[in-house]
Amino acid sequence: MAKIGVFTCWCGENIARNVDVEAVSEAISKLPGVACSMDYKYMCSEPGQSLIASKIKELGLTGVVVASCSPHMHLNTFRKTVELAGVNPYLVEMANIREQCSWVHTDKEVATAKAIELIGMAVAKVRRNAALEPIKVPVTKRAMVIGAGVAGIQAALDLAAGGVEVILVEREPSVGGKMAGLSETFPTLDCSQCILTPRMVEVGQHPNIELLTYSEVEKVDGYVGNFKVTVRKKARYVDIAKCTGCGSCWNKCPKKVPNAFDYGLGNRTAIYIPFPQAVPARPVIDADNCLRLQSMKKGKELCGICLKQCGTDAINFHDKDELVEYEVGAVIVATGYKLYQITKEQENPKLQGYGEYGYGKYKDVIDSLQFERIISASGPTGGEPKRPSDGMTPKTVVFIQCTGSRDNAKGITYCSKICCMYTAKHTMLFKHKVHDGEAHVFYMDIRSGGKMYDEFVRRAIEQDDAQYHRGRVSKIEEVMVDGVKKCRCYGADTLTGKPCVVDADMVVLANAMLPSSGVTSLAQKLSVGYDGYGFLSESHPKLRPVETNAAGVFVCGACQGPKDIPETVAQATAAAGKALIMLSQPYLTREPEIATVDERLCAACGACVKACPYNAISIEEICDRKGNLVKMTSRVNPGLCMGCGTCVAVCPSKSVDLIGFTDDQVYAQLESLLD
Amino acid sequence: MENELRNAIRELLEKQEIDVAIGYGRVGVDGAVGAVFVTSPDDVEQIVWNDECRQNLAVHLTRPEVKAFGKIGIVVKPCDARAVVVLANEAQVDLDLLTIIGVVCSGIKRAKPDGTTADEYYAKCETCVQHTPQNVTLVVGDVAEGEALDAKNEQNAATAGNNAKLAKLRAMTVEERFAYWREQFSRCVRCYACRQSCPMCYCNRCVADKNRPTRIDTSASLKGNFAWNILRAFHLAGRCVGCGACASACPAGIELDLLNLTVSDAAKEHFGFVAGTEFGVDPLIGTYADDDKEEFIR
Amino acid sequence: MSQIVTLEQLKQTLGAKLAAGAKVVAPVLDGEFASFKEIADVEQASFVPRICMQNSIEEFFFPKHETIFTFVRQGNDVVLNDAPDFDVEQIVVGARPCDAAALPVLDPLFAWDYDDRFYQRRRAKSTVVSFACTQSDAHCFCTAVGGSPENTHGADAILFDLGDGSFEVRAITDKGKALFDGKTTESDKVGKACDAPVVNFDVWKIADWIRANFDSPVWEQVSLRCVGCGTCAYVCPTCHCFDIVDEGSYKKGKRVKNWDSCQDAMFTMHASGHNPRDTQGKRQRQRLTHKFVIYPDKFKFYLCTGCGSCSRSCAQMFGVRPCLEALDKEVQ
Amino acid sequence: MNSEPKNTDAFEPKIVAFVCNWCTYLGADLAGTNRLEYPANVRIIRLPCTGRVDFNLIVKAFEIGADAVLVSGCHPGDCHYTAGNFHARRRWNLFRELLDTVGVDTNRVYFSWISAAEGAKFQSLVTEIVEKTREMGPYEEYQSIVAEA
Amino acid sequence: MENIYKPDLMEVVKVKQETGDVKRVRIRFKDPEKAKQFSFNVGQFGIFSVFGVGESVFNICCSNSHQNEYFEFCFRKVGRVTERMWDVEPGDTIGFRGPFGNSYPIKEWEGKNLVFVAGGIAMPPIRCAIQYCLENRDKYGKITIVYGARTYGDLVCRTELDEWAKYPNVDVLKTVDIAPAEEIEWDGRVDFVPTVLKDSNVSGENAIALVVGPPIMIKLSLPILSENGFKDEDIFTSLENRMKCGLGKCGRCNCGSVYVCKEGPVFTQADIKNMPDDY
Repeated sequence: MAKIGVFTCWCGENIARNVDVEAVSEAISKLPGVACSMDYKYMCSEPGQSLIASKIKELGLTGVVVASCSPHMHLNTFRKTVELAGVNPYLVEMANIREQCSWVHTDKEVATAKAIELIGMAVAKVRRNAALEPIKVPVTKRAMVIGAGVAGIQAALDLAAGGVEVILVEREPSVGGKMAGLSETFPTLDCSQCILTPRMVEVGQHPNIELLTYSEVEKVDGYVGNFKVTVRKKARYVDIAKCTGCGSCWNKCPKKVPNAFDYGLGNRTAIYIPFPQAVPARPVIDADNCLRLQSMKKGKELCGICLKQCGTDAINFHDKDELVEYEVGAVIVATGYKLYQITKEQENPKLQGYGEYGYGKYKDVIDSLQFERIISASGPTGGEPKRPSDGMTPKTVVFIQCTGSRDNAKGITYCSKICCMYTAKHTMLFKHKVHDGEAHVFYMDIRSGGKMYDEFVRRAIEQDDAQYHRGRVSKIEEVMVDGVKKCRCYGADTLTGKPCVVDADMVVLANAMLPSSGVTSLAQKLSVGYDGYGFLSESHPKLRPVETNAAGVFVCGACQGPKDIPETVAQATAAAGKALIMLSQPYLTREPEIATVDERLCAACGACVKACPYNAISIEEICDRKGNLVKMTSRVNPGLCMGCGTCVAVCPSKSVDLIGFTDDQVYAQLESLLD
Repeated sequence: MENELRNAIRELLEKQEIDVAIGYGRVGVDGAVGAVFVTSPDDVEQIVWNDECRQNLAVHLTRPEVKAFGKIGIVVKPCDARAVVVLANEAQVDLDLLTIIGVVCSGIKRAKPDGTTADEYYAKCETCVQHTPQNVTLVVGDVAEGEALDAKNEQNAATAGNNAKLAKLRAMTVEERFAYWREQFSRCVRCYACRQSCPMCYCNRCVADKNRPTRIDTSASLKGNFAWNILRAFHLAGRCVGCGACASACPAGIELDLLNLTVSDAAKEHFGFVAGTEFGVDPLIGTYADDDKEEFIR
Repeated sequence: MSQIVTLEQLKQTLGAKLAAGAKVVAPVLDGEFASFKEIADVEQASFVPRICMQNSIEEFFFPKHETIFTFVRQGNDVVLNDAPDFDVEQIVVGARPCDAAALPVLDPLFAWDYDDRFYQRRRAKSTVVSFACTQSDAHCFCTAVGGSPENTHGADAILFDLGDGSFEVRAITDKGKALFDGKTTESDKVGKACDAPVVNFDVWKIADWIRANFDSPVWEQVSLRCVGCGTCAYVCPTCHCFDIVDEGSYKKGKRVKNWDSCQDAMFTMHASGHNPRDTQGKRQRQRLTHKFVIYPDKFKFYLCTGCGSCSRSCAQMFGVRPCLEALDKEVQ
Repeated sequence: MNSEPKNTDAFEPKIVAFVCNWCTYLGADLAGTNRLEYPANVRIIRLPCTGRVDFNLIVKAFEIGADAVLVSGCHPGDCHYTAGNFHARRRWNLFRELLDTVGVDTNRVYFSWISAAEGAKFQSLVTEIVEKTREMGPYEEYQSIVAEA
Repeated sequence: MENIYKPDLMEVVKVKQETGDVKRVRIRFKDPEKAKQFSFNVGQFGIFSVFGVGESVFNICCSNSHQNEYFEFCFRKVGRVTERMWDVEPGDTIGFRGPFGNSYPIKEWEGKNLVFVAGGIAMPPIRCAIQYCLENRDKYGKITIVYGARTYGDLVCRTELDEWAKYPNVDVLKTVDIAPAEEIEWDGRVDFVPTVLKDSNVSGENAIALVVGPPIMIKLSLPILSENGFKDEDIFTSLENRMKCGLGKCGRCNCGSVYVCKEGPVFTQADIKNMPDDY
């Protein structure tokens, strides 16, 4: 029955020391179906592989078992060996008699007996193996990048430069992301917008890039190489083809609301561009605040000033959301981050907030991104450091690091990675503008690993005289001192062991970084994993840092974990590179060890559809030649299935099986253990 | 109430809202109650309702012979109604073609081995706290009476009927339990009557009939019988509604309802899951929660 | 003059057989369920004539599963070992007349051109002692197929319950005589069975109707409530369809003969997926045809003794008698 | 059947382990790489994911004479396939109850999360399982139903 | 007493893959005594088994001229047993029970013209008769073989067809439903079997027809044969009911009162008309 060749490796002394390889080989040769049983010093070596190949040719072997190390080590090696000798690569099984036998059992008799059983199991399994061909999936040579912050911009430009069409989706009215709102960047203190703006313009103009701002991903169908992504283009009420971006509308708009781009520190109008360098430099009407749109709901037509102002007839109050489907081969997720809002009410029940800092209650307690705007030349104060409550130039500013980060008790467990650096930057920027000011920093540790980073922090301390206190602030109170409102920070300096109370004019909190809102629902649409905080999971932390477990979906930037701009850009380029590699293939090959449904017997109950982590299974109709419905069935999409086998276990009628790990194969392995 | 039921069915047939009504009638030896399939309003007098209406008629809904009728009206007891919900949730019945006629049930008397009616309710009825059918198209009978029975049973549900048997079983040592089921399963003849009378056993081919590989030995030996009965119990995890059709069909008198109850109980205890209470619910197996119990995992 | 055996004497007789290494099968009561079981001690048995039994005596002649042979694979070779022969004496006591009557019905089948030694060895080694019926119920219809409450067909001896702790023994065969030889006393009491159950259909006519109405829609109609559970076949004293399967591993295992039921959809399923009997109507038709047409054509017996076990145990209140009655309406 | 009481000193338990390819299998490999010795009684069946392990495999393991069964995979959140182990965990909850009900000793069925980094955990768990099973003795109860014709 | 369910041990002598999923296996008795005593008639079937997997029923597909040396059967890989049977290699041991059933009344056909009509995997049940008749060529009149399959790759005994055509007075009409790829040299028809049969114009005069194949092929072929003058008694077929024991005991193969395993598998069209449609 079948002709199986078994090749047992000595691995030098690694296996042979504790396993009597010759005895094993002899015992295995007696198993039914074993046509030859050989042993050799190093099976993975060139002569070892030649031995296998020659036996295949000599005996016409129908299956091969290599008893040596872990399949994680050499399964691919031996698959190639047999393939070159004319046997299907999936007709090889390995028996792991090194890692799981000779290295862990020192009693030679026991280890030898175990090795024989392990090989017997592999022989039993390989007898049930089927010849398989890799699955070929066609590829759509177009990519989608979700999020147009610095990561998305970088990835899109790299892909476009590689000749791939890119759909760049951004939910805000402009590209640019968080970086567009930053003042200067560490450790060089060069202007953030000066670096970014040219890239933003390039994205807007690149012939290979289709820019979809004010748009969100609604639905994702399909699979690697063949995604169908439906994008919701939100109603902008401004026809950006007609609009020239002249500004007469937003200059005349009577309705003023806080500008989210300035984190509420400045105002904008209801029809607005978020910031002057926006790309596209076309306004959008904020429907919630527009007097006209609000009145239309009540059947009236108030205001309409912008309509009158517009010389190109670009305003359309009857604009509606539009759903557009795009076919893309790869998706890069670059949705970035948000700051942890530390007020007491938290969405995540594990987080308790930091009510004791009075954030949201005391106007002069702000977060780091707000400080960026205050200190930015294009910010609401024109770059003049003024505190929000009364516009006074703060003389004493307290910076509190690790607000929320590294707090197992009630905050977030991880380090947000960039706060040490930007706080040092903040102290410098502050001192550069307020020469007689005092910058106090409360910190837990200073983490400044990186090129020129530690030097940068030392500069803040040594040259710009920032006062670093190693300790936490337990509470902030608003007090009046000599008629001036102060934020009294009750801190401690653990180095001196003394309490340290500072009356600050302003407090800047280095709030922890969280993935931006909505990322988990996006991740679910894409079948990408995420951690307890919503950071997307890469496929392997070291070896596959930008891939995800959803084939064809890549991640970069802060949506994957806290990181600074250089790292973000590097990762974005990496993601684009990986996507380019994928899209450069004429078709994708995928492992054929996937689930398969016996469609004749499937009752289409849908349990597998619910269980599949990859949405790879769908309910389909089976029709006869005339098109009449015969029955319903589940069907596995070979382009999506990753071969986990969860569907096999949940199938009530065992109508699904996992090729390569079928019940038949597992049963054969088990039965081989019967004495 | 029987008349109320007949009238309801007559009306449905007359208005052609249904092509067939599956109900209970005196069809067996000596007028024993079994399923009748009434297609004409003139025949509704065949339909009866009493405490001998044992069968779970939902078992017929997935049979091709029955589906061929078209629009079906089915008489269901409250426990059977839950079976219809599970079938709908598993896409086995088309609710558009189904009129679910729920009857308020005050308990069903079990059959003696010779097929006659015992003067005793089924054990499942003693713990039943749902005498009024839920998720049905229409309800026949006195809902208030049903609710009164619910309230009455709620008081002793924990210590009566199958729950009492279950408690007894749990009080045994693990060896005693093994011996208990060993004796029970030794009687199994592998006729698969349990499967055939179960509404949830609609698989196109049962695992027991699949032979690549043979997952369950076909012989009525202890090995095969053990595998069959426990794999079937697991097959019903999160699906069994506790109607007891399997136990009443078993010619060997194996306490299959008790076996299934242990799994349903676990589903309820660990996951708060009760099968067939709601349309549109995802299956218990095939979904998960982040905080599923795991203290037994090393 | 009749021969009488008291309950005690009966127990002693069987006890002696047990002590001599014989297998004794007798009705055993477990709660309200009575079934035929092999007993280790006469006290386990219940010597009361009953018509409602959970099983028939058939399984002691044709077990529900039986090993045909075992095999061991040795390299490319295979070694087969015959299952051991049944070689102990077996006494089946307390059979219903309709149980015992099934044996002569089955005999010609298991001897048809090929002798099934498994059945025949057990048959040769067994003595069947039946109880004349003391009651009948609405399921009984032995009279329709040539039986009666005191039918001795297939029995080696029949016992009539005298209601006073003793039985009148009527030995039918030498085996029966031998069993009770010297164990009985003479008496003038004569046992009497209950009245024969009344049936108002004619199986002969129905069989003719079946012969002529293979394609009748009536089959689907009458069997609509049947869910194909097959209980009828498993409790039937005459149903004998079986399956042959291999069990065990690739290296060693056995081939077994298992009871099967024509009510199972898989029964006639071809490997190609084609199934000539794809509905319950067709499967019920086969069952009835086999019992009342095919078998009599071949072996001159109805494959039914009218015991009523099928309808008694049917959860859907179906079975042979209800089916015959429904067909009788078509005959009329 | 062997009616003589077995010599428990000589009893070597047969343990079947169904492990996932990405965590526990690699954990077992790591135990090897680190030369962490443990008893040789475990026979590992490598599957892609614990999500693949259905109840019938556990039953089959006992049928072929396993004295104990281990099912082990990635820690929650670490599943190579995102959620296979969560699905597995839900089923295990129910397996256990059912096995307990029918009198299969749940001390003979182990579930664990062992990551690719936890070679030592694999070593200690296997050692513990073998020792405990050795104490409990061969699973004669289940074998008796398998042996019965 | 003999154990009628126990098979004889057979050694696999030769395995030939006929199509993508059909193999032909030649076997011989391991016990030389049994080989000497063995005989069968063309048209009979056997029950073949892979130990540990199970039994399957196949026709003996060769003539009985070498019955004491070897015989052959053909199978298609469709189920548990056949999937494992697929793996057998020369030297392996399999089980055999038989021969069972009736056979073609091939002696009675002497002197007559013969028409063999087969479709797909149904070639093997006819092959035995063809082989027999060709081996005894002078005893039979004109032989017409109409054989078709869905595709070129599904033709069983493809090379043999050409060998048969070389015999005197033998017409081999082969056809496929789907035209073969261009690189395949195909000298047969692209049509359905009944059409080819109709075009062949075979006469029922002093002739016997043997028709085996899928139900639809048989259904369409029968009226053509009738039109051409074949009487029902002269049209033979071989039924393939599901069987287990082959001994008339297991109760599976009944077709009305006919036990196909004992009274079949060979029936004339006249027999079949008297049997209920239960196959």
